[in-house]
Amino acid sequence: MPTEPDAGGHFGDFGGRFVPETLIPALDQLQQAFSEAMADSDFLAELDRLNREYTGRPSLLYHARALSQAVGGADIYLKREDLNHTGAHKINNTIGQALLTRRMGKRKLIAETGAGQHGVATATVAALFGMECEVFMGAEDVRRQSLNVRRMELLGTRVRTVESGSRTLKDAINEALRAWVGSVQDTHYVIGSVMGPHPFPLMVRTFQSVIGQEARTQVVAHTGRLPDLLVAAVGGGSNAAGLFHPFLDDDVAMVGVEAAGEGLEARHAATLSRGRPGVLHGARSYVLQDDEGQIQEAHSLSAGLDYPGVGPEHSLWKDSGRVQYVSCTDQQAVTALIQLSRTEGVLCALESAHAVAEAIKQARQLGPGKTIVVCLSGRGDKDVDELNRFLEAHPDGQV
Amino acid sequence: MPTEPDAGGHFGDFGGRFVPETLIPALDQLQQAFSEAMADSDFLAELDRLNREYTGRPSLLYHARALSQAVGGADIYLKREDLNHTGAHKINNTIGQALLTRRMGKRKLIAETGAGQHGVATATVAALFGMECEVFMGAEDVRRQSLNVRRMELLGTRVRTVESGSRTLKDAINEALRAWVGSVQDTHYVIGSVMGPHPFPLMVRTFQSVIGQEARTQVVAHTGRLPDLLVAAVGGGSNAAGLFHPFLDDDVAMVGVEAAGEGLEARHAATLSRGRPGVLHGARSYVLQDDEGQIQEAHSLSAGLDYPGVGPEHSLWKDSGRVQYVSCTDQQAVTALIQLSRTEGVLCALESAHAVAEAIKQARQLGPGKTIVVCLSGRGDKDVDELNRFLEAHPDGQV
Amino acid sequence: MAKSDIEIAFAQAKAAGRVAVIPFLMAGDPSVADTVRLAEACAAGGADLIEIGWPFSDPIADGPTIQAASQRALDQHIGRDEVLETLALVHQRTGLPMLLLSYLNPLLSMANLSPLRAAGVAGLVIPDLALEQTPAIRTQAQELDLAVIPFAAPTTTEQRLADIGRTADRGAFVYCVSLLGVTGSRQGLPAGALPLLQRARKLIDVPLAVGFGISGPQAVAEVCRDADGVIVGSALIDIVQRDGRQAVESVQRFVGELVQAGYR
Amino acid sequence: MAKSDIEIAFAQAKAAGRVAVIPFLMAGDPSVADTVRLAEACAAGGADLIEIGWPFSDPIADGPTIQAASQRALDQHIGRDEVLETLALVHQRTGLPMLLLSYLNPLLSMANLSPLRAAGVAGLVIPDLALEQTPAIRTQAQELDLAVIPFAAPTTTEQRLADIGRTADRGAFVYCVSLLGVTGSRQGLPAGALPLLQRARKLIDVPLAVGFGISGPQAVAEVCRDADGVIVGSALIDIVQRDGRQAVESVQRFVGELVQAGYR
Ligand SMILES: Cc1ncc(COP(=O)(O)O)c(C=O)c1O
Ligand SMILES: Cc1ncc(COP(=O)(O)O)c(C=O)c1O
Repeated sequence: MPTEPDAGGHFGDFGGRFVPETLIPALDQLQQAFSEAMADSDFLAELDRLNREYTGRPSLLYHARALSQAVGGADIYLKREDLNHTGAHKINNTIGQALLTRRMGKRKLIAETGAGQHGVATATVAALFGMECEVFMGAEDVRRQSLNVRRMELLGTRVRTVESGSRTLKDAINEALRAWVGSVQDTHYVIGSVMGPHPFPLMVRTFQSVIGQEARTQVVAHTGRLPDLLVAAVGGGSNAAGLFHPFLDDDVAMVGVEAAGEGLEARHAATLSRGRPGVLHGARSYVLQDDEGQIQEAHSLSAGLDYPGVGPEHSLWKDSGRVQYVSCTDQQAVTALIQLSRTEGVLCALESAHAVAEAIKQARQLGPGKTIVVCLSGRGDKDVDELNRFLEAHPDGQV
Repeated sequence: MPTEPDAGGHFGDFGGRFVPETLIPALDQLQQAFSEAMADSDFLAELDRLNREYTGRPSLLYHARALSQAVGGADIYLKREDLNHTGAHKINNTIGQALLTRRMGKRKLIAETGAGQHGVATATVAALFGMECEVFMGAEDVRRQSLNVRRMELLGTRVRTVESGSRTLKDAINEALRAWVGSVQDTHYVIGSVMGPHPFPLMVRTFQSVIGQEARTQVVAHTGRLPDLLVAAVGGGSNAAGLFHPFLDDDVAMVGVEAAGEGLEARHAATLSRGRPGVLHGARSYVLQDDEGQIQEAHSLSAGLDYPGVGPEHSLWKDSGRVQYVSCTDQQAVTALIQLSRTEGVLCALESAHAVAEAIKQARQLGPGKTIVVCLSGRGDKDVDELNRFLEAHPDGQV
Repeated sequence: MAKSDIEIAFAQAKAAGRVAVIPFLMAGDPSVADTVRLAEACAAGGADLIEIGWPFSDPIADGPTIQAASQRALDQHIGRDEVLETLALVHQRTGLPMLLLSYLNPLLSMANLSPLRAAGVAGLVIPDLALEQTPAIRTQAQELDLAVIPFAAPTTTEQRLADIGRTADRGAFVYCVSLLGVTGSRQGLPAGALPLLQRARKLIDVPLAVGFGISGPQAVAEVCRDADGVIVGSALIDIVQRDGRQAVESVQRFVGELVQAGYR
Repeated sequence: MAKSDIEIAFAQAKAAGRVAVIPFLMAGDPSVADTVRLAEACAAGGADLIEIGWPFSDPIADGPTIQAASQRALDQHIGRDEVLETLALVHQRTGLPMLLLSYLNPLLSMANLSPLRAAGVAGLVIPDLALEQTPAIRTQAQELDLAVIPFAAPTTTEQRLADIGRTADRGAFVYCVSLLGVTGSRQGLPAGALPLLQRARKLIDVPLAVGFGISGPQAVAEVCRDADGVIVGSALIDIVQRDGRQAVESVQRFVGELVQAGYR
């Protein structure tokens, strides 16, 4: 299995560029800026400086002793992306893209957002770099992540509520793409995950790989060896790709966790488990769709996983068997979130809770002496209202 | 001016122990446990380990270039306590006190909270250490900091809404003290600032001094010398004391910023500026009170500064002239919060915004070439609803 | 090689001294019968070709008007069968060379494209299929003699325009996007139209049709000397929405005006 | 040295073979006149001493009953002058040795304490003044012959009990807190009362009065062999709140029952 895409951005059969012609030149420009930047030691130094001095990297690798003990199995380590400035892994990517935007001489940013974390991360770098910024967000997500909406506004960003379709992430991306088509000459579209047309999947994964690179060094420092298993939640797939990629050539098992929502037989967002290849949002990848190629609405309590697509590299990893993809229901995620919160005092994002749930399961199966690294992709502050509503509607779910 | 209190916990004329007899033995026990712990290298190593591996210390010292430039004066450095796990400086103290609680063989924690940050920090260590926890919070603060209420609950803590008096921090402390009197044999009261009866002011300042110790090393690494000025917001005074104390013997100016609320002639919380010495919550210190010694209600938009008392050490520092105390209105704090947010992409707590406002003012006065270190005591997620309400009520305040 | 229906239609308009008029309708908005009736009105108005849209859940190149049309059709459960039925009927009733506008994914979901050819489709307009992408669909289309219509946009470089000219199906045309943006009626002729057409003319031999934002006769008149065809979608759908039961006549009249405006 | 009023009152009760009964009322709850009337009822019921509270904004040692009483008085604008007026009237009308319960801060806000002495106060009960703290107030009180009543609690160690015994004013008593907790009426005699009294007896020479949570005659009967006095506050205030206009009689009857129950 190749670990890098071809020149056209194909990861095996997946990826590519399926966008209106208007955008192709901007993608060419971006691709060129990106590959030049990656060969430019000044750019890399500046990226590294911002990661350290602004985001607060390296993020901790935390040995969750109490949780591991409560589970009674493998040692669970949490890669604490929740401690980053703005509270999630999303900023790793937006800093990189903001630097590229400046390099390309553009002054405006647009972005889509689901959970609002990518929107906040984009609004943040827009403020830091003195750029204008507009973020598209589905009306449903505006409702359930109102905290992040206000954060973006305080950062000086205009939040555009998207009322079309399922009024979630998918529709926000549609709207952002439409806006980009209309503004492409002075505007960069900061895509928030390893999705979209080439070079986005490669570029976002590259900026997010700092997660896996750090984790690799840290876990060896903690345990003297590589971990047995990596676990990460998969929405678009950026935190997972960032954690997994640096370990691809190693003898390390990897599990990506999709949102099973209300269950795989009901409403869910388990694209890799239940979708089939198709074209959505600029790339060929697994997609939740009906027999006739209409995109289906996804469902997850967690806004950041509520997406019927997935990054093309994950599709390759799935088909090649390199990564195993499983899913976790809303209820299981909430239970794991509360268990982590009560044992470790760490309130994680609902998205991340999907990974925690799977890690707990795997820790039991792997047993003592094994090591699991979980990407704790974000903090849970943004989710307390939504959790509240869920726990009120599912009183049995309270631990 | 002495930099340590006498054996009775007196900072000059201030401090001491003014509590019901029932609590005295618990304070003796605490004092002993604390002084033994401070001489125990295992304890100190464990504290340091948790600070690093759990909280994520050292917190960054961030050079706010864009803000400094926008202001056109001295260089402003932000001590980023907002990046700590749980999002404020409060956890520095609760980790220390939780370790002491375990050392004393107690299994339950109670705490008061205003902004909810200390409550969350206490709930967090309670979860981490496997202790029961109950947090008292004024009904007014429950309303304006509902996010933190839910966070505490998700961490397994019981939040007790206090309906008496001004229904803010002062009354939460009253109620926590009452609860402690009734449970003192198995329960530790985790006071959240440098206030209360001896040894709390000394102990909390000691645990918070990590802020100033780190800042000292960091600012020298950045600039090659000590800073010209330190600025911190003062509610109870713990983040300020933590920043200031390690610099007391140096030629470094210090400004503590109290909340002027709606203005010093209207409703405010400027205890040192407008209060006079008295006894409140177990110590002698400056207190906002009427001529007959009735405690007055404080007012600040920022729940964490909304307190008519202040730590006794600050009273000493004020009277001795070592630290200058000024105040900042709600409006000025909001303006500074938005300015910081829009220039640096950093959304700070309303409490911290008071310090930022003063730093901006001082930076202009000091001029280029000078260095200011501001304690960014917490992040602003908790405040967005309150800010929203304020900005709606004061549309002119929008920057 | 015999001339394609598309080529013939462009050639005839040219011979008549005017731009070819290509109305766009969304299949099944709000019913199959309505679309067929409206297509007949277009033909009666003098349209040269007709373009039918396949309703799609995520039409990223479309503005509010066509998004809404797509959504109305989906709400009426217009699926593949209904689209094919619409195409067949439109082709039968109008006899016009027919283009199918579809996003890629519904096409990828078909086992093969022959039902399209059978329904009378002459060319495929796929807004999210970029030049570089050559999925199996291009080969299939070629085998079925279905033209795949390439796009050119104001941002397209000379280099790419040349590539487009080189690869464009001989029997087809190039879809020139008049503006930076999505579909939807605009005031006046979008400023990007003429410069693009003039650049494209130098590098591309096949006919050039201009679309996106063409609002009515005025815009057609302004563009008719530089374009070989005009595609009018949102403006037409806006009229249908506005006039309800009277739409058939309005559409016929409107298309007639477009045709009149298109004489050079 | 002459015996103090307080000493005499305890001695007289002891001579009568019973515990001294010390009712507590909040000054100005809900008016000065009411407090005076209720104090007279206490005296008529046979109280040996009387304790009057200074309403305070932040009564950290008090439970809901006395908090509410304090708040009611503050809501009626009972300030220092009204407190002094209440004290003076209670003293005049009842002739009982009188204690003032006040948190420290209102006392610190007085230029000096002589108005208290002038109003007839014999002793000060300051719940937030710990043994170790010797602010100027202790000296002043001594000069004015005002006893400062020390507290002992169930958590107080033998060492501290000894210290308390050593430093207690000769003319005063020690206030023994019957439980871990704040003021407020409890069911039955709080479990901490007897063990504390028995420990304190060994180390302290002055009379021991027990307070906090003493609910009525039953509790008084249980504690009367170990204590020299009982302080009853919340239970009395609860009765006043319950009985409204009839409270004067109820209070007199209740205090009478306490006195009766206190015979050993
Ligand atoms: C905290 C967090 N984790 C995970 C995700 C999912 O995105 P991805 O799969 O790209 O990491 C999001 C998206 O918003 C998020 O906010
Ligand atoms: C973020 C933050 N800063 C400052 C304060 C004020 O407390 P202190 O003065 O003890 O630092 C609080 C109190 O809640 C707080 O949450």
